[in-house]
Amino acid sequence: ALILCAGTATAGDLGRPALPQEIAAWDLDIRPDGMGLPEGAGDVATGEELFSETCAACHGEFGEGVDRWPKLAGGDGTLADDDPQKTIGSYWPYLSTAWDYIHRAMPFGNARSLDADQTYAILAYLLYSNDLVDEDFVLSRDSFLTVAMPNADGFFPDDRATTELPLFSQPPCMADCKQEVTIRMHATVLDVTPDDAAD
Amino acid sequence: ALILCAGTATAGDLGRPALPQEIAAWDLDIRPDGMGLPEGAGDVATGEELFSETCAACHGEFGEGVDRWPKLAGGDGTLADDDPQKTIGSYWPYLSTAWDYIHRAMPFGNARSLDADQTYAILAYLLYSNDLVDEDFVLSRDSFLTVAMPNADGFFPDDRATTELPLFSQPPCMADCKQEVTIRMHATVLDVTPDDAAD
Amino acid sequence: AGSALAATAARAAPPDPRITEVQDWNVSWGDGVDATPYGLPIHHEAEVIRRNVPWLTADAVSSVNFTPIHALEGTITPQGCAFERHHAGAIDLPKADYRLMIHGLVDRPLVFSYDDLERFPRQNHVYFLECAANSGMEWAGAQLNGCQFTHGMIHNMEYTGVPLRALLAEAGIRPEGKWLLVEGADASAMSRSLPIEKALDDVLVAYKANGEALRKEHGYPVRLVVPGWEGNMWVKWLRRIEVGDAPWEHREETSKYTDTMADGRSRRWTWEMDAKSIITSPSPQARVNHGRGPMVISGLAWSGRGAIRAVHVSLDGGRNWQQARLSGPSHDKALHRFYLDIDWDGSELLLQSRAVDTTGYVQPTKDQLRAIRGVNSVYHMNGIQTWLVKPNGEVENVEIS
Amino acid sequence: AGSALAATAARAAPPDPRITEVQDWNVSWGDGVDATPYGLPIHHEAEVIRRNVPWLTADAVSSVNFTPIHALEGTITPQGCAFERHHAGAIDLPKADYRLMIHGLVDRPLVFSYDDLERFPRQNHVYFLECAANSGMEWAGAQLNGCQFTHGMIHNMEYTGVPLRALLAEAGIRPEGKWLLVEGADASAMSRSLPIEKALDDVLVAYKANGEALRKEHGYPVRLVVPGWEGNMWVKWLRRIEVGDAPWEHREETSKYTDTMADGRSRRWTWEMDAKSIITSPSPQARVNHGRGPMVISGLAWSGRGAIRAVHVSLDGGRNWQQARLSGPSHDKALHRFYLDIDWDGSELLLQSRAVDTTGYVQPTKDQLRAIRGVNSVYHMNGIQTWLVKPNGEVENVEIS
Ligand code: HEC
Ligand code: HEC
Ligand SMILES: [Ca+2]
Ligand SMILES: [Ca+2]
Ligand SMILES: [Ca+2]
Ligand SMILES: [Ca+2]
Ligand SMILES: [Ca+2]
Ligand SMILES: [Ca+2]
Ligand SMILES: [Co+2]
Ligand SMILES: [Co+2]
Repeated sequence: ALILCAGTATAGDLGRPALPQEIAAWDLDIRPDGMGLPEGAGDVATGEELFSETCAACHGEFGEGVDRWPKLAGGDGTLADDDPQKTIGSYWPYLSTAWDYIHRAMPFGNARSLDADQTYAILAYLLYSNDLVDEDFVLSRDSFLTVAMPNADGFFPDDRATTELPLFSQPPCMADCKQEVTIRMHATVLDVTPDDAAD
Repeated sequence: ALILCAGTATAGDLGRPALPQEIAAWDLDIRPDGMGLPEGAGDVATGEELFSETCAACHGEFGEGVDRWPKLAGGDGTLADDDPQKTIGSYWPYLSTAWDYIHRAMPFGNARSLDADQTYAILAYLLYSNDLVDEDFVLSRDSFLTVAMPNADGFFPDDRATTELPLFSQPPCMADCKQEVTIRMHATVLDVTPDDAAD
Repeated sequence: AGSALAATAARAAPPDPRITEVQDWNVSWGDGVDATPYGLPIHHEAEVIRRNVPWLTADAVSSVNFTPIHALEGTITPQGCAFERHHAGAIDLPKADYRLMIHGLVDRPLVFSYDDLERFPRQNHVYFLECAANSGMEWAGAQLNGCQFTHGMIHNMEYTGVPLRALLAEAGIRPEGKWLLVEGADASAMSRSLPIEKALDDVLVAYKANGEALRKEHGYPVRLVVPGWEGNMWVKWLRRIEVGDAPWEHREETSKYTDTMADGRSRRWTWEMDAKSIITSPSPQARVNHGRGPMVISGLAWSGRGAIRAVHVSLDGGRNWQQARLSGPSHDKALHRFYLDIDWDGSELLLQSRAVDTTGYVQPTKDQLRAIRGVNSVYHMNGIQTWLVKPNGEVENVEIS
Repeated sequence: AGSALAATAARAAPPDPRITEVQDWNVSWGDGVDATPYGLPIHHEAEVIRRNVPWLTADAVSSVNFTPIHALEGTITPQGCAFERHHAGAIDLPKADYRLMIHGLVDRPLVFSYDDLERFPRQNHVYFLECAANSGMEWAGAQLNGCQFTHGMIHNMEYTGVPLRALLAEAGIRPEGKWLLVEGADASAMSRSLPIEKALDDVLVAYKANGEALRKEHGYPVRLVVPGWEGNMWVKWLRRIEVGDAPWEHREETSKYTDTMADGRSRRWTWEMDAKSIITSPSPQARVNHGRGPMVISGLAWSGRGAIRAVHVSLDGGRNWQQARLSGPSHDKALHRFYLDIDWDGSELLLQSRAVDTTGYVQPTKDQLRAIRGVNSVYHMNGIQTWLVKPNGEVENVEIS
């Protein structure tokens, strides 16, 4: 390839061909259309056992979360609430996202230790604990696209260009812009700032 | 005082008046016209003794320098040589500079420890060791301006504007600018770079 | 008479011993040039550091700390105190072990070593990096009391790197290639989908920041720089770029970094950081220690869509606004410094700043944003911030009507 | 056939274990956000430090160290590796003990505290600081083997400070006031005479560099910034400004920082730093580790009289020149970064760079300077530097005809 830059041409040929084994080693990501999903399968019961062993310490036996570690289940119907509970069941639009993330990033501190069957099983259990499948469900590459995610239609592309930019691109008011101003909240009252030894 | 800056005026009145004692404590500098020189006097013999005690360890008994510590005497007539010896005697255009620097900055590591008489005496000795005065010379505020510095006329103000800038502001040659190029010196031959443990 | 009086007063005051007494440093030596081959700030500045908020997260390896913007000036952020956000900690990845793979819908899948990257034509640009969650706590109103905590997930550095388009040109993008997956080498398996238009525009594969190698915590040896776009996309320890025909919808672009509206539906792909500004001094951590008289109001402004055209400052909670003075470098998608120099009468102030960028966008109030987005967006809070300056010089984060 | 061959070759090579084997950093945690409240470079970069040349001076407290410009990129110099020059060591002067006195031919002699300075309207500017002795060894021909040593007495930072004219306006300069004496607080009693025109033009009384407090070694808490002029005038730990009607002719402007010509007469008041440039990579400390093919030639250019308009690079010792590409911020009296991207055929190169500034000044050869000034000037050596790049990638400081 030829790279052109101001005044000078540099012949390319930098880098070396990526080998198929190398691509295979790193190309682990999964897409919503199933691209990347390996062969394999796992059922809820197997998943429950695995989850209990390797995930529950942080995420709770049913994915309900422990302390500040993330909740993975529940929260159905809370998205319009004041404190929405966003979980795989209540929020995630694609099942592929969960398979991908669990397989590449979890368990936290020992990432990339789950094989494909284990990942299918754990995810089957998480679907079960989110009330999305029955206890005899088996997740596999084939059953993958049959799972309906409740919030699949809950996302829309960034619309700021039409909903906000016109509104926020008006000539700004410079003088006498409002009548009166009252303070309705003080951060000091909350006192959550780590500003002394006790915090 | 009123400070004006883009769009906003800030009333001044920052800082506080400097008190006369404060100005006196810090205003120690000396100028060629004698401005700043305090009362006092010192002779060569007294200066020799003081110099031997407090200066000679670094600068040598006669100001000839020790190792890489600066030379303060000698070098007369060497300024046009390949390795000019620049000392108070050979190079410095003003005696005030020496009084000022010695009084404010020397001895190195114990600056501001010399009183006016001591400074006069040490400087009398340095003039003597530079063959500029006799051994019975007494330096004082009155005799100060009588000392002729050999290189007083050796300086001229920056003349690059006329001697260099026109020459170096010609359209530069871009192609075939010289016939041949030969290397006449290699830094590696000198080997003075601190680039290995032995340096 | 007035000036005679002043002179009398001056004579009456005791001379300052810091002036009249010779100090050690006037006499003896300080540190030699061999003392600090690589220097740190002087011990007197020990408070100007990154700080984290322990209760925010379960563990410090997946957490954030904040730039001490209340104590900084100008526009450049020194690396040592530039905020960190990791999802599995800052890893130690030697240059010799570094590999960058480009594959997918390309003519030639390639692997680059670190040294390979240094052979491509490079560019230098100053850009801000803002975490999309910066100021996120403020959706619920005045929370953390200090701009380091409310607005400190930002830094601004001069990056050196290779335009991503040059690397992609080596591999040859196939016509179907419309999206990239960019992935980091750390255990968080950080990955984001990047539209090809941005990748071919101004994205850099960077290896230096402020002249020196990227710091470990900022992605040494190589990170992505995605100008004007949310910080999460600036993948650190960049190891892989896959070209595809559709977005990947990974965890950091679905579960996280999506903005949930009042009706429970969520915006995704909210990449650009809207124009924003913050008064860094006075601020809760930088109280006013002098009384009435000259006061410098200093702040930062930025936009993910261009440069800053103007900043307005209000002393009265947004009733009236004055044009601030911009000073220092003004680069697209970089921090700008603004000042308003006032003569403080010692009365209570409700300080606000409002940025206007080169597209004409005017930074909105928090309530304007809430009217559109509700209060559970978490991300992309760029509303106008209010500081209450009290007559005694204390400053507080407040929310006003 | 060619591409089939390449594919075969690729298949034949063993896969890289750094890719096919899972690495620790893919699995487990790196440092948390509480690990480095103020960070330092990663240990792999331990060689990118200031270095001094012990044999140059009698003692490290009156000496110099050098910026590792061979390993830096872009234009900003991080404080931690920005060169130091002290005459009595870097002192520890707390802000609380800091005083700045203005007196002499003024209406109101004044003393400012550090806090007072922060109440004046402030400005931000990026400027280079070059020691007048930078490259001074090269008057005698190729000496030190590395641009850190030949050209490393330079750094480039974004300064925040008060225009000196604002402080002088507070004191009120009397009509006879034509010169300032500026003095530091350290034991070297550093002092220089500054003409009033420059003082009222662009000189800053600065307290921040690259956003944070000045480092101890760069004059904490306050130094003078004298844009474009020799570094010695940028008095550190600034404590006193006296207004006078004539220059002081102190040690640093007579015994030192005067330029002795071949005839033994000496130029004084050589304040402006002439336009100059240096190729930082390849250079003796940054050899070429790759063979033939794409090579990035990277360098710095600057002028004390304005911005850099162009840089030319020669591969053949000055016979032919090519226009280099400038990339990154371009500010008056600040460092500029230039590049020439070449396809190296593996043969010997004699690399040179030549800066042209906005006044039209063209950086001269060393011999052009020697023809006018002789070889004993010590200071202000801004001649074109030559690096010999050998076919094996070694680079050497050479002097050519
Ligand atoms: C030591 C604690 C720990 C263990 C064990 C653990 N996780 Fe996690 N998990 C986390 C943390 C912390 C995060 C958030 C990481 C981040 O955001 O950087 C997380 C995030 C997740 C998420 C994404 C949550 C969201 O809302 O975005 C999923 C899904 C998940 N973990 C599944 C699992 C599974 C399955 C296992 C076991 C195979 C597991 N985790 C084991 C700590 C843990
Ligand atoms: C411990 C070593 C030491 C001692 C003792 C010492 N000096 Fe120095 N002197 C130095 C050094 C080092 C310098 C150069 C300082 C610099 O350039 O930063 C110097 C510089 C000078 C200079 C300027 C030389 C020039 O060419 O610019 C004079 C004059 C001088 N000293 C006089 C004195 C006198 C008089 C005394 C005693 C009262 C004294 N020195 C004691 C080390 C010493
Ligand atoms: Ca893939
Ligand atoms: Ca359930
Ligand atoms: Ca608190
Ligand atoms: Ca004086
Ligand atoms: Ca003699
Ligand atoms: Ca050597
Ligand atoms: Co977003
Ligand atoms: Co000079």
